[in-house]
Amino acid sequence: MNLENLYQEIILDHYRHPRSKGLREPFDAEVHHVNPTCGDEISLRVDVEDGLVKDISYDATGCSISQASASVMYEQLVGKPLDQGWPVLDEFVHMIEGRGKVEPDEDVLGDGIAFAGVAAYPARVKCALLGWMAFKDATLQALGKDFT
Amino acid sequence: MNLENLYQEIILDHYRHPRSKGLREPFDAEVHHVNPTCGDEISLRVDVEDGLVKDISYDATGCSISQASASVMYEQLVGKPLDQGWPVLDEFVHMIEGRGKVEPDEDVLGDGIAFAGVAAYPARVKCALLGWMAFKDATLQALGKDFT
Amino acid sequence: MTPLDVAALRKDFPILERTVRDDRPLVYLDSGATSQKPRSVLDAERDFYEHRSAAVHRGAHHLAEEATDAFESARRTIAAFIGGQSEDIVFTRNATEALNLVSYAFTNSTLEGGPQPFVLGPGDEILITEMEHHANLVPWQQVAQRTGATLRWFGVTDSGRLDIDPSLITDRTKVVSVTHQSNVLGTINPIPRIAEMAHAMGAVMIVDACQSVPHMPVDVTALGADFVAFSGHKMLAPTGVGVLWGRSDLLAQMPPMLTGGSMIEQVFMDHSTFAAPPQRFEAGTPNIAQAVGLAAAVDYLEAVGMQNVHEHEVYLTGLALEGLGSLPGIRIIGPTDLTDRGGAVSFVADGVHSHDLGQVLDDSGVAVRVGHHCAWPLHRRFGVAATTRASFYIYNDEQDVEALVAGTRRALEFFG
Amino acid sequence: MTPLDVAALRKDFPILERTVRDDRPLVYLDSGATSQKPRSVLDAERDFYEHRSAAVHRGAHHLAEEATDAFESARRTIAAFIGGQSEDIVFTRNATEALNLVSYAFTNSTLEGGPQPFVLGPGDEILITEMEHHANLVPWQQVAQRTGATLRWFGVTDSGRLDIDPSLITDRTKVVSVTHQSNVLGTINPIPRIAEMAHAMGAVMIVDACQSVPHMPVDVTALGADFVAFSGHKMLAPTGVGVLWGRSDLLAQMPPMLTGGSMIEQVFMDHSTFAAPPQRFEAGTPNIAQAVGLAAAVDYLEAVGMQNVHEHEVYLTGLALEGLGSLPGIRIIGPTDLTDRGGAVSFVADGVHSHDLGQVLDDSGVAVRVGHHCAWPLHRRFGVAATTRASFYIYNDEQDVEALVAGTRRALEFFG
Ligand SMILES: Cc1ncc(COP(=O)(O)O)c(C=O)c1O
Ligand SMILES: Cc1ncc(COP(=O)(O)O)c(C=O)c1O
Repeated sequence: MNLENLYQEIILDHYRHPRSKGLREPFDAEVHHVNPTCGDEISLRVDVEDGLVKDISYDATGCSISQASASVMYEQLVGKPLDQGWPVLDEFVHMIEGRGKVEPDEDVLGDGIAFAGVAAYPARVKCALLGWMAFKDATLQALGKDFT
Repeated sequence: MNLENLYQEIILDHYRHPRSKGLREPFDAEVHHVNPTCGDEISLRVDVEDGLVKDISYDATGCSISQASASVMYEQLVGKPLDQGWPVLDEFVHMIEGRGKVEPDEDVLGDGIAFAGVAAYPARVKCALLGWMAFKDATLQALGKDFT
Repeated sequence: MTPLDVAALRKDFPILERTVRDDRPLVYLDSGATSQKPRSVLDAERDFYEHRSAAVHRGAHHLAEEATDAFESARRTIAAFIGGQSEDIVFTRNATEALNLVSYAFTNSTLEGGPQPFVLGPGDEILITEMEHHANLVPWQQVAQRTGATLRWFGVTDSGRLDIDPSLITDRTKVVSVTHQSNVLGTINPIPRIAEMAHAMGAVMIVDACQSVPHMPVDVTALGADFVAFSGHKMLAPTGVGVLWGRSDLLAQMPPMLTGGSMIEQVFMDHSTFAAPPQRFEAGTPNIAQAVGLAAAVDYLEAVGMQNVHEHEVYLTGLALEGLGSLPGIRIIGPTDLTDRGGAVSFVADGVHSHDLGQVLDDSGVAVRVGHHCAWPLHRRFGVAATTRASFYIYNDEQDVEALVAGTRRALEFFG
Repeated sequence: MTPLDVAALRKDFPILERTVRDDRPLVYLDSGATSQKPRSVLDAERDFYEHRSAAVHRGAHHLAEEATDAFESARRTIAAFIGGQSEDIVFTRNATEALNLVSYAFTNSTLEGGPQPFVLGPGDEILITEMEHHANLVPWQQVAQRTGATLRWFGVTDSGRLDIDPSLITDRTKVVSVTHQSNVLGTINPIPRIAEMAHAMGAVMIVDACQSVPHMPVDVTALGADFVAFSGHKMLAPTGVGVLWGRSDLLAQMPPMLTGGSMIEQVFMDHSTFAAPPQRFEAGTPNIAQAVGLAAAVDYLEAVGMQNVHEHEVYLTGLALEGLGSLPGIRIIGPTDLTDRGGAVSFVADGVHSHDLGQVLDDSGVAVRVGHHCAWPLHRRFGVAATTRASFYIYNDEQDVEALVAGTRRALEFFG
């Protein structure tokens, strides 16, 4: 494992050019998540209609991994029906928490696969998941359910 | 150091036949002391007049060392002027807390010297001192002073 | 007669090679106070310091990752040992702190008006027993004093069994806290039954498992407990580590006792929010190496087998009750049968104070404990100021019991 | 330039022989979080377990005597190290617990209407600073919330110095609690001066000495403090032990935080009385082996010489400030001069988040800490979410500083 493996070009690109960053209207739910170890923060809104993720808008400060991961998430989930989105999220979490022992499914993850290297660095797991967990929380709220 | 050294005949004798045990009147101050590790207790009264220890009466439950030590104390201190009593007490404490490294003064201690062996057993120090500390406390109270 | 190969186990404990007093072999019968440590536990702690010592959770470097892994894997090992989830394991200094952590949840919640399961007030009752260790008694006196709740207790029968008076558990009862095994009497209490009664009334059930987790198989779910506390040093582990296990939903609501770093979510100058359990209850740099040592102790005990540990101790207890019982003037404080009974044997001798008895035993190389064993009210119940207690563990054998009996005989003769 | 023979000292620390990541030598610059342990400390702990492990204070047998001796002699060693009396030394798990112990004295005394020096109420003020570690901030938020007192604080100047506003210390000020050395900025605060102001108003003066006792000569009397807290693991000692030193007359009046065994005088079912300090504050079986390890660490540090430790760190700090300062886009958070400054160097880099910077350093074998270092409000004060912190100790040398500077340059290039 070396630095280039962790910081793939895709990640650096999303970090430097986060896609569609900024909070937008309309939205059904807004959440604010924090990584207590490093203070990274994200505010995130979702606009869900008839099981479709119409928009995810976010404003975040943090490291390259957390910023890029939110941006990739945006690309992977917006415009998808939720029942296609959840499996992507599950697979992403599974890969990130897999300590490098999980073979990730590129078909499901798309650009998300670029974060495979993070799994080898437990201290960065929360960075990679910050945006995704915020999305999960906000969407469940939008659907009137509890985040667990 | 062996058992016979610790439990000298004098100690066993005082333990089996404590001198003048029982609480008596008149008295100037009464105290109750406890050894929190083993629950040994002593109630002790002093009758002091013009700097003279007229009586020490006590009621105690506890091990041979604590019982015998109270009884020996009674013999060593009753009837003495306080300015002769304090040095005996000081010497006794000095010996008991001396971890076996102090050469005790038999002239000052009298039968108290029998407790020299206790100094080698730190866990018994409080037993040997229980009665003497109660005496000190009660006498200082009788004189209107604080016990420290 | 015993399922253990004690001679083999003894080789793992370096301290058993030493002699005491005038070159007498050490007969260690004070494991109820603290246990000795096998080499594998000492090695695990040292290995941690020599290879992966760093601050946990907060560091992003390689060493910090490995330290965090070691610490969190210790948590998983300990959770599995008692049938719990690792998120429900809180590391404390000792069982005393674990019990205080729960008791402060009641005081602090009452002060702050919530959360509900921890709020007490006048009219509410806290139920304990007369056989509690001070660690499961004094904290509840403090809670009662600070919240206005009333402290009640089950008594103890002459034979040393818990006198369970069901009428003491009512809808006023909000907390029931009972020792699983008495550190003085050896009595094992019927926790599942008491827990059922407590839960039927909506009370929180707390178990002081200080003397059970080290000595027999314990499953927190089977116990029916809401909280379980125990100490590492009594189960082959280092000093300086204890455990509070709690039911997830209660832990989730429970306020912290200690506050500071690593237990927070966000901190501002004038207010803070707190992390989820177990972090919420582990303020500051934890006792990392000690937790690692405790996990090694658990591994060791699991290899021995907890049922074997229990049977071994019951076997030695039988021998001790028999041997001591054959001496004149010895009175056992606690059950004299082996049903629901662990390996603590406390006794008094006619005419010989326990401090003197212990001294003669010590002179024979036998280490026992004398005094009230932090259970003063229980001693008062039996009308004695102090007892002599022998307590057994996996490294004790028949000869140790013989030494105990012989030393006690010597004391009776010496003071007779 | 440094008074220490670092090469010789390094041989005492087994962990420094290991490599990290792809076989890179370990450059450990995270001693501000926790220090590494020399062999003599590990040996002292192990020797305790292998030769004199027993419960302290309560046992009457030979082993218990030796264990008690080891524990109490550790207390004396530590007391002498900071110029205190051994009766005034309380062993805790860590500095966080030590600070909570004092803060609970205020909450509990207020609840119980005494003793006076610890009673707070609306109108009373607690004064801290904006550079406090969460351990010396969150507990005071809790006290304020529970007693109705108001929390106030000194700010921090742009150069990272304490902004002492004398008008904040008034006759309403009942508690002043300040860090001796900032774990982020490296700033050493003028405690004697603040203590004098506090005492002039009758306030209790508490010092968080977590980052000073390990790194420079500290004398509690010269500080003018009433309470001083620090952690063993930051000063070469095991995890799981901290210290609270308190002024005798205050300790004598102070109520306990934790209750249970060994801290009592007498116990009845419905009430108890408590022992004198320090026992009153050490409920349950203490962290005995860890205290013994801490004493060995103190012996080691005294042999090195605390003034030498300080000068060595100032020397390395100078090199680091110079080296990092020579890189483009690096901003030091904290004083850039060496006056009243210890060896913690925190910085931010333009365009590189500290988590990423730390990752590159880690990849180079350099272990630093990234984040808010449990001083979140302080980071907000400087308008940053996180910093990268290098912190030095006796085993660090010039090459370590060079590795830090080279690694930082690599990060700037990587993300540039
Ligand atoms: C200034 C300061 N105070 C308090 C603490 C807390 O110490 P501990 O985590 O050992 O309780 C630390 C270290 O983290 C510190 O640097
Ligand atoms: C039944 C029981 N509860 C609680 C404790 C307290 O344990 P510790 O001193 O490790 O906190 C003990 C041991 O002393 C015990 O035997």
